[in-house]
Amino acid sequence: MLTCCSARRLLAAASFALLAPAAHAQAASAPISNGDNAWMLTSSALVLLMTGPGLALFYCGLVRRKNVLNTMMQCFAMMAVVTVLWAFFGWSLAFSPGYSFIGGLHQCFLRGVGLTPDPFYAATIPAQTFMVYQLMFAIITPALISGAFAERMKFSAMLAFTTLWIIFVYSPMAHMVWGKGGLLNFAAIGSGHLGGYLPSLDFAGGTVVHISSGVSALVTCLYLGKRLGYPQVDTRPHSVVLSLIGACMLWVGWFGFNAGSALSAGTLATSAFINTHFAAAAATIGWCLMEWRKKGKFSALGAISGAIAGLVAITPASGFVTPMAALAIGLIAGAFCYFMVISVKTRFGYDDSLDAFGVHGAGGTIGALLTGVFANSAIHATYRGGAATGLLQGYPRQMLYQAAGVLIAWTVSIVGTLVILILVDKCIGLRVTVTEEEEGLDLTQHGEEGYEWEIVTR
Amino acid sequence: MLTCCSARRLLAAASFALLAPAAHAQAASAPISNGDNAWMLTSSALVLLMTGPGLALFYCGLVRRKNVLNTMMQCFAMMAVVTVLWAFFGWSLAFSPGYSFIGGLHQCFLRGVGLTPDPFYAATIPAQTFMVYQLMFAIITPALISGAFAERMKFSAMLAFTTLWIIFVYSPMAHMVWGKGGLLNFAAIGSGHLGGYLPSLDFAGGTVVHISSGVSALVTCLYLGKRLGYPQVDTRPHSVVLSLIGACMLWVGWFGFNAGSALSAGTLATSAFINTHFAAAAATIGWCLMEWRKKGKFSALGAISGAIAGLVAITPASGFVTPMAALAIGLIAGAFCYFMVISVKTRFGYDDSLDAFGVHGAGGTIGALLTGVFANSAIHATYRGGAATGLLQGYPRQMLYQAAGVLIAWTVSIVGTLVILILVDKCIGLRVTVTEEEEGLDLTQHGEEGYEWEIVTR
Amino acid sequence: MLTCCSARRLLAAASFALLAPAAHAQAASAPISNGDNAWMLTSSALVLLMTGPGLALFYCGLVRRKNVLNTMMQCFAMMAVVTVLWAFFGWSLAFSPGYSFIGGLHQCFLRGVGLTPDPFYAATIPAQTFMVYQLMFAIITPALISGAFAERMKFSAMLAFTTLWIIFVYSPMAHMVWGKGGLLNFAAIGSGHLGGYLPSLDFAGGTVVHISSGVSALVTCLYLGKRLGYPQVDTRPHSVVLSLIGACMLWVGWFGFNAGSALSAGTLATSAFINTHFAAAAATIGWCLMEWRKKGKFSALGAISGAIAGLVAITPASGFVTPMAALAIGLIAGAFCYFMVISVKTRFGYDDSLDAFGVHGAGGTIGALLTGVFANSAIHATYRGGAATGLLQGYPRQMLYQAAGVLIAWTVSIVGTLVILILVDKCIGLRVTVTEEEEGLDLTQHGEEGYEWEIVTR
Amino acid sequence: MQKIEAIIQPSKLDAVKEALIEVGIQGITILEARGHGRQKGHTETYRGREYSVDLLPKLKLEIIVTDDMVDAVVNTIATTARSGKIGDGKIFVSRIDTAIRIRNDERGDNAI
Amino acid sequence: MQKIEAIIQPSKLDAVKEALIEVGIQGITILEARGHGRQKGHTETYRGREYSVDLLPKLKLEIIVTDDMVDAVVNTIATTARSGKIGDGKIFVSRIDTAIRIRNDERGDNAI
Amino acid sequence: MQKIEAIIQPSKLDAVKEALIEVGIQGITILEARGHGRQKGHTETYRGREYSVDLLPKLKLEIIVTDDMVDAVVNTIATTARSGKIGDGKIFVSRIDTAIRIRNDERGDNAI
Ligand SMILES: Nc1ncnc2c1ncn2[C@@H]1O[C@H](COP(=O)(O)OP(=O)(O)O)[C@@H](O)[C@H]1O
Ligand SMILES: Nc1ncnc2c1ncn2[C@@H]1O[C@H](COP(=O)(O)OP(=O)(O)O)[C@@H](O)[C@H]1O
Ligand SMILES: Nc1ncnc2c1ncn2[C@@H]1O[C@H](COP(=O)(O)OP(=O)(O)O)[C@@H](O)[C@H]1O
Repeated sequence: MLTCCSARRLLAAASFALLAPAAHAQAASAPISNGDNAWMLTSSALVLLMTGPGLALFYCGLVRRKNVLNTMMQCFAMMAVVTVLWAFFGWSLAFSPGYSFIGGLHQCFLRGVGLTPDPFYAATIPAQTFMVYQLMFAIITPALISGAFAERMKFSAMLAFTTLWIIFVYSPMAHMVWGKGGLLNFAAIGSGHLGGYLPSLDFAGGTVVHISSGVSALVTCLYLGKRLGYPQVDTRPHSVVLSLIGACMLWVGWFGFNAGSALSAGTLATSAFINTHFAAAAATIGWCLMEWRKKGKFSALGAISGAIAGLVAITPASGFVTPMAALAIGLIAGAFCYFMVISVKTRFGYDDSLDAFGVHGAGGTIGALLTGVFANSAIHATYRGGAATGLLQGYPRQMLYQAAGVLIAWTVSIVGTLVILILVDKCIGLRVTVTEEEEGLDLTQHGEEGYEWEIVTR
Repeated sequence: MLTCCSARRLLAAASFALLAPAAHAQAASAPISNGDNAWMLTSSALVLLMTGPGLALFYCGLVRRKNVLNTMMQCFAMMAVVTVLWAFFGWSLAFSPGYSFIGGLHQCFLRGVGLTPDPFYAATIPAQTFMVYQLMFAIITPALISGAFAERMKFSAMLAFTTLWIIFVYSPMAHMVWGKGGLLNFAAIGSGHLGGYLPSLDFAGGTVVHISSGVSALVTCLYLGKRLGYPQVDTRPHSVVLSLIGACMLWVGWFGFNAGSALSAGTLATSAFINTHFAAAAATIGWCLMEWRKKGKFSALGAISGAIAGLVAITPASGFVTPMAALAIGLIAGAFCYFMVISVKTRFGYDDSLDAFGVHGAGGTIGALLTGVFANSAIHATYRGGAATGLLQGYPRQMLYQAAGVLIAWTVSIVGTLVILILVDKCIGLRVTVTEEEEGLDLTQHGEEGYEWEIVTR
Repeated sequence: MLTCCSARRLLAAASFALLAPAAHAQAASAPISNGDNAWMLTSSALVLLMTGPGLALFYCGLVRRKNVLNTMMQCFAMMAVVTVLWAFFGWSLAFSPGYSFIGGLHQCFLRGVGLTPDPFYAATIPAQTFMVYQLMFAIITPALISGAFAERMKFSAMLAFTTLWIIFVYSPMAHMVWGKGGLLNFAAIGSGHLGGYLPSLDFAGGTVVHISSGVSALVTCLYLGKRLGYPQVDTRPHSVVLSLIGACMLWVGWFGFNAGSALSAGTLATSAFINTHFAAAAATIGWCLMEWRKKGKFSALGAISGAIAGLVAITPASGFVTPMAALAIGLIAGAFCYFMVISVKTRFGYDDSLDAFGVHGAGGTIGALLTGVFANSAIHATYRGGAATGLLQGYPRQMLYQAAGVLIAWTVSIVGTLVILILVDKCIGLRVTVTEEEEGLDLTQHGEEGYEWEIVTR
Repeated sequence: MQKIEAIIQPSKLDAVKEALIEVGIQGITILEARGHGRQKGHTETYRGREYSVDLLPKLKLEIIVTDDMVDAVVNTIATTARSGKIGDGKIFVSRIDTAIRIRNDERGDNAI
Repeated sequence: MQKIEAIIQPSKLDAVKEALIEVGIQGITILEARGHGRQKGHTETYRGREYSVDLLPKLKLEIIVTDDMVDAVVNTIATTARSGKIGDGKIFVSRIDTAIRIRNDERGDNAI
Repeated sequence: MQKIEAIIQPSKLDAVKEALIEVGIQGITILEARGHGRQKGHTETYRGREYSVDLLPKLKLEIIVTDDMVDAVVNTIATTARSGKIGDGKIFVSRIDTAIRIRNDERGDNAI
C-alpha cells in the first residue's frame, strides 16, 4: 500500500505542510464548543500521562533493577517515535478515507487536517484535536506490548518492531473500527464498500488497543523465548512501590482514555467516566478475592493488576453500558485475568514477562464480548437508533459482530506481528546477547544505571 | 436504619439497576453545560489523584521500609472498596432525601440517579457527575484516617473498619452538611424537619472530610495503642522524597477538591482555586517559620506538612473568603498545626503515626471556625442572600453555627468510631501480632516486599 | 521603584484587601465562558504540576543522594514564596499598567484584580484566573535556575536570591513582553510611551521564562564557582528513574503551559497543544541521534533532556506555527542543546550542575529566533492583522524584533542577576562551607536525609 | 588483640550497642549481611509465582579489642543479642596482629 | 575451626549455596561487596560525561567450618563459582579461635 | 599471606585506591559499613522528633597481600586516608593461611 505513495508525492506533501498552514486553519470561526475542546485537550493530556509516567512506572517496577531504565525507555521512546510516524503516515492510514481495511495516504503529513471540525469524527472540536487525541492512543498501544518482551529485547530492534507495527497492525485496526468506511465501524454503515459491514461496538479501544497489543505481546514473547534461566531465576519485581504509583496514574489517566472517547463533555462522557471507575474498582476486588481464596492474603501487586484488568475490560464497553453493568464487567474481568495470568501462563509456561497478554489480551477479549452482552440503548443509541443493542436487552446478533471484531483483531495481530518479528529478526536480530542480558539492559543498551544508591559511589 | 432495607427490596433494586438504564438516562437533552461538566470530570479525576498516588505516596514515605506497601494499600484499597459501597448504599445514605441526620435508602444501587441534573445539588451537570465527584471524597476520607494507625493494624481489620465507618460516620456527616434536608446544610433551610436548622458553612469538606477523619484518627490511635517500642525505636521516614512527591500531587489534586466544589467552572471556582493555592503557600511559610524559630532550619518534611495543613484549613472556607483572607487562614493554620503536631502530641504522648489528627483534625477544626470569621458575602451570598456572612463582616452569629458544625462532627466521629473499633476488635481483632509488627506488615499482611534493591537478590 | 510605594500605602492596601472583597467580585454575571475558564483552571493546575512534582523530580534525580531533598526544596519553596510575593507585589509589577519596562504598584495585594474579565488580557475568563495562571509561571521560572547552582548554595541565600530575582528580573521581563504598555508586547502597540515599540512574538514565555532563567543560571554558576572537586569527582545522577518520571510530568504539564497560553479553549489552544507535543517528540529524536552518532547508544537521560529542550524551544512559537514547523523547531533545538550541553559546557568548563543554561538558556534563545522564522499568520494573525508574520512567509523584519526581545532578555538577566548575587553574597553569603558540601545539603541545610534504606536503621 | 565478629538480628542492634558502650567499648564497625542457617525463611508471592526467601537480614558487628576485654565483650553481646529463638546468630573470635589508627598513625593496643 | 571467605560473582550465589547445602553446610553469611581486580569494568555516560566504573558488584560469603570440612567447602565453592572468566573471585582461609551460638551460648565446634 | 582490613572515610576511597594501584596492588574488595567510635554523629529532626545518628557511613577495604607487601600497603593507606580529623578510621592486620583463585584454582601467593 505504501508503495503507491511515491517519494515525489511525499516530498511535495512534506514541503507543502512545512510552509503552508494546515488547511482551513483560518476558519477558526467554526462552531466549536470550547467546553468540549477543553475536555478533549485535558483528555489528550491524561492519555499521554498514561504512557509517561503511568505505564513506564507500572512496568519498570516489575522488572529487575538492572533493566529499569530500558523498560521505561520502551515506553518513553514511543512518545517520540510514534508521534512523528503519526504525523507522517499513521494518521492518514488510520483515519483518512480509504478502504474498508485501511485508510488512504492523501493526509500524509497531516495535509488537510485543519482546525475546523470533521463532523464524521467529532462535530464540536477542531479536527486537529481529534488527531492529537488519537495519537495518544497510538503511543500507548505499542508501549503496552513491551511488557511481554521486557528484559531481553535489543533497544534498536524494539524501535524497528514498533515502527512497523504502528503502520501495519495498529493503523489498519484503528481504521477498521473507527475510520471512515471502516469494516467494523457502525458509524460507517452505508458508506459504500464494506463500510460498517460488521458493526461492532468498541467505545475506546478494546480491540484496537488492548486485543491488538495483548495478542501481539503473546506472539512476541513466544517468538523471542524466555528470559535467561526463567522460571528458576529470581525475577521478583524490584519495586512494587513504583508499580503501584504507576497503576494509580493509569487509573486516573484512563478517565481521559474512556470518557474522552465521548469526544465531548456531555452526558456520554459522564457515563464513560463512571463506568471506567466502577469497573476498575470491581476488578480490583475480583482479582483480590481469587488471591484470597488461594493464599488468604491480598497482595498489592494483585490489587493493582486487578484494577488494570478492569480498566482494560471496560474500555470497549464504557460508553454503552450502565454503571451496575460496569461493576459486573469489572468483577468478571478481574477474576478472569487472574486465571489467565496465574493458571494459564504457568500451565503453558510462556514467559510473558509483565503479563501484557494475560491482562490486555485476555481483558480486551472478554471486555469486547461482554460489551455485546451488556450494551444498553439507553446509554448509547448506536446504529440501532435506540432499539435494543445488547444481548441482555434482547439483541443477540450483536454478539456475532463483537465476535467478528475480536476475531479480526486477533488475526491481524498474530499475522502482522509474526511477519514483522521475522523481518526484524533477520535484518538486525531481536534479542540481546547472553552476557548483555546478564549484565542488564540499562548498562548494555543505554550505558546508564537506574540507581546509584551506594555510599561507594560518593 | 439499614434494617428497613429488606433483602428483597435490595435485590429488586440490584437486578433493576443491572438491566435497566439509570433513570431518565435518555433525557440527555437536558440543559447541561459542557464547560461545567468538563471541569467537574477533571475535578473528579484530580480528587482521585489525591488518594492514588497522592496520599499513598505522602503516607508511604513516612513509614519504615518494611511497611511501605501496606501503607499504600490502605489508600489504594479505598479506591476499590468505597466505590462499591458508594454505589450500593453510601450515595443513597448521604445524598438521597431522607432525614435531617441521614439520607434514605431508595437510591441504593444508584436507582434514580440519572444523567439529567439535580438542581438542588448542581443545575448544569448530570446528576451522575455529581455522584461520582462526591464518591471521590468518600474515597479519600477513610484513607486519611489510616495515617493514625499505620504500621500496626491488620489489613482485614482495616477493611472492616473503613467499611462500617463509611456507612455510619461518613454518610451521616455528608448528609447533614450537604444532603437534602441536612441539619447543617444552609441550602436546606425551610425544607422541613430540621433541614438547615444550623446553617454552617463548609464549602468542600472541612467538617465532613477533615474533622471526621482527623478526629476518628485520634480515637483510633488511642484505642489501638502505640507502635512497638515507640517512641524509643527509630521510626524515621524511610523516604521523605516519596512524601514530597505525594504532597505536590495532593496540592495539585486539591484544586479539584476545592475549586471543583463550586460544581461549575465560573467565578466561584476561580475564587476557590486561588484561595486553595494561597492558603497552601502561606501555611508552608507558617509551619517553616515555627521550625526556624526552634531549630534555625527549614526542613522538607516541615514544608510539605505545612502545605497540607493549609490545604486542610482552607477547605471549608475556599468558596467563601477573599484571597487575602486565604493567606491569613493559611498562615494561622500552618503555625497551629505545627503546634499540635510538635508540642501537643509529644505532651500527651499518643502515637498518631503520621499525624492524621494533628493535621486534619486540628486543621479542619481551625479552618471551620476561621471560615466563620472571614466569610465574605461578596464571594458567596450563602443563605444570607448577600447580607454580611462572617464575623469580620459583622455577623457574629455565624460563629455559633460554625461551632455547632464542629461540635457535631467531633461527636459523631468520636462515638461512631469508638463503637466501630470495639465491634471490629471483638469480631476479628484490630492489631497484628508482635512478631508480625517486627517482621513488617508488607511481608505478613501482603506476602510482598516494597523494594528488592540488594545485589543479593539477583 | 519600590520606594515610591510607601509603607503606609501598602498597609492600607493590605488591610483593605483583607476585609473588602476583590473589586467587582459581585459582578459574577460577566460574560465568562465556563468552557474557557475550565481549561484555564486545568492549565493552571498543570503548570503547577510542572514545578511540583515535575521539575522537583527531574532535578533531584540528577544530583547525588546526599543533596536530593535540598534540590527538591529549591523547587517546592518557590511554590510558597513566589505565591506570596506575587500576591503582594509581583502581579502588580508585571501586569498592572505602568511603564514600558515595568508595571505600577497600585495593584499590590491584588487590589482591583476581580472576578470580571480584563479584556486586554483575556476577555472570557475572570481576571483572577489570569492572575493565578500567570503566578504559576512565576513559580517555575526561578525554580529552573536552581539547576545551575544545585548541590552548593545555602538554602537561605537561595530564598533571598529568588525573592529579589522575581521582583527585579522576572516582573520587568513579564511586563515588557505581556504587560499593558509593555515595550515588546505587540498587543500594546499604540498604547503610548514605548508600548509595543518592539513587537516580538513570545507565545508562552521563551524570553520571559526560559531565556531569563537560563541566562541567569549561567551567571549564577559562573559567580558561584564549581562544585567541590568538579569535574574529577563522581557526580553521576543518583536516580535517572526519578528524572524520567519528572520529565514525563513536565511534558504533560507543558500542555497547560503552552496551550493554556491561548487563554481560551478554542482552536488556538489546539494548535499550541499539538505544536508542544510535536516539538518535544522531534527534539527527543534530535538529541538521541546526536548521541547515537557519538556513542552508538540512546541513553534515557539523553532522551528526556532532548524532550525538555524541545518543549523549551517551542514555548515562544507554540501559538504561531504549524505542526510541521513545530517538528522542525524541535529537531533543531534537540540537536542544538545537545551541542551546548556536551561540547560547549565541557569546552568552557563552567559547572552548570543540571544544565539549566544549556537547555533553557540555549533552547529559549534558539526558540525565540525560530519563532520569527516559522511564524505563520494562518495560525495567529498577531499585530500584522493576518499579513505575513514570519521570515518564511516573507516578513524578515520580524526577525529583528525577535532578536531585540532576545537581546533585552539576556541583558536584563545578566545585569539583574549579577547585581542580586553580589548583594546577597555580601549580606549573607551564597555558598555552603566545604564540610557542609561534603556532608551533603540535606543534612546540613535541612537536618534530614532523603532515604533511610539501610537495615541498620531498623 | 583479638577480633570479635558477631552476627545478630538487626532488631537487637541498639541493645547490643548500648551494652557494649557500658562495658567500655567505643569502636564498633557494622556491616549489613544476609544469613542462611537453621532459621527458616519466608515465602513471597508475585502474580502467583512463589519465591522462598532463605537469606535473612542480619547485621555483622566487628569489634577489635585487647585480649583482656574479649570475654567481657563476647558475653555482653551473647546476653544482649539473645532472644532464645533460632536465628539469634553467632560470635566468632580470631587473632589480630596489628592495629593502626589512621588519624595519627598510632599502633598496637592504644590504636583501638 | 576455620573461616572461609569467598568473593564470588553475584550470579553464582544460588549455585554455590545449593552446592554448600549438599556438602552439609548450613550456616552461611553473605555480604554485598564491590571488587577491584584484573577484571575490567565498564563506562557509563551521562550528558556526555564518561565515568569508568572499575568497582564491580561481588558477593562475599563467610563460612566458619570445622577443620575437617575446609577442603570440601573450598573445593565446592571453587568448582561451582567457576566460569573460567576473569573476575570469578577468590577464596581465603584463616583461623578462628572460638565460636559462640548466641541463642544458647554453646561454644566451640558444635556452635557452628 | 596477610589480610589488611582498613576502615576509611568514604570520601577517601578514590585517593586510597589510586595509591594502592601505584604500589602495585590490584585486588581490593570494598564493603559498605557503618562505624561507631570517637567521631560524634549528627542529629536529624522529623516533625519535631530528634534522632541522634551515631552510626556513620564508612567503607571497609579488604586486601590480601604477600607478607613482604604488608608494610607498604599499610603505610600507603594510612597516609592517603589521613585527614587528621577524628573518624579517619583504622587498619587491622591478620594472618591468612591459604588463598585460591576460583577461575583457575591457583593456590597460595600467586592466587592473589
Ligand atoms: N557456620 C557459619 N558460618 C557463618 N555464618 C553462620 C554460620 N552459622 C550461622 N551463621 C550465621 O548466623 C545466623 C544465625 O544462624 P542460625 O543457624 O539461623 O540460628 P542459630 O544461630 O540460632 O542456630 C545465620 O543466618 C548466619 O548468618
Ligand atoms: N588481593 C586481593 N585482596 C582482596 N580481594 C581481592 C584480591 N584479589 C582479588 N580480589 C577480589 O576478587 C575479585 C576478582 O578478582 P579479579 O582479579 O578481578 O579476577 P580473578 O580472581 O579471576 O583474577 C575482585 O573483584 C576482588 O573483589
Ligand atoms: N575497636 C574497633 N573495632 C572495630 N572498628 C573500630 C574500632 N575502633 C574504631 N573503629 C572504626 O573506625 C572508625 C573511626 O574510629 P573513630 O574512633 O571514630 O576515629 P579515630 O579512628 O580517628 O579515633 C569507627 O567509625 C569504626 O568504624
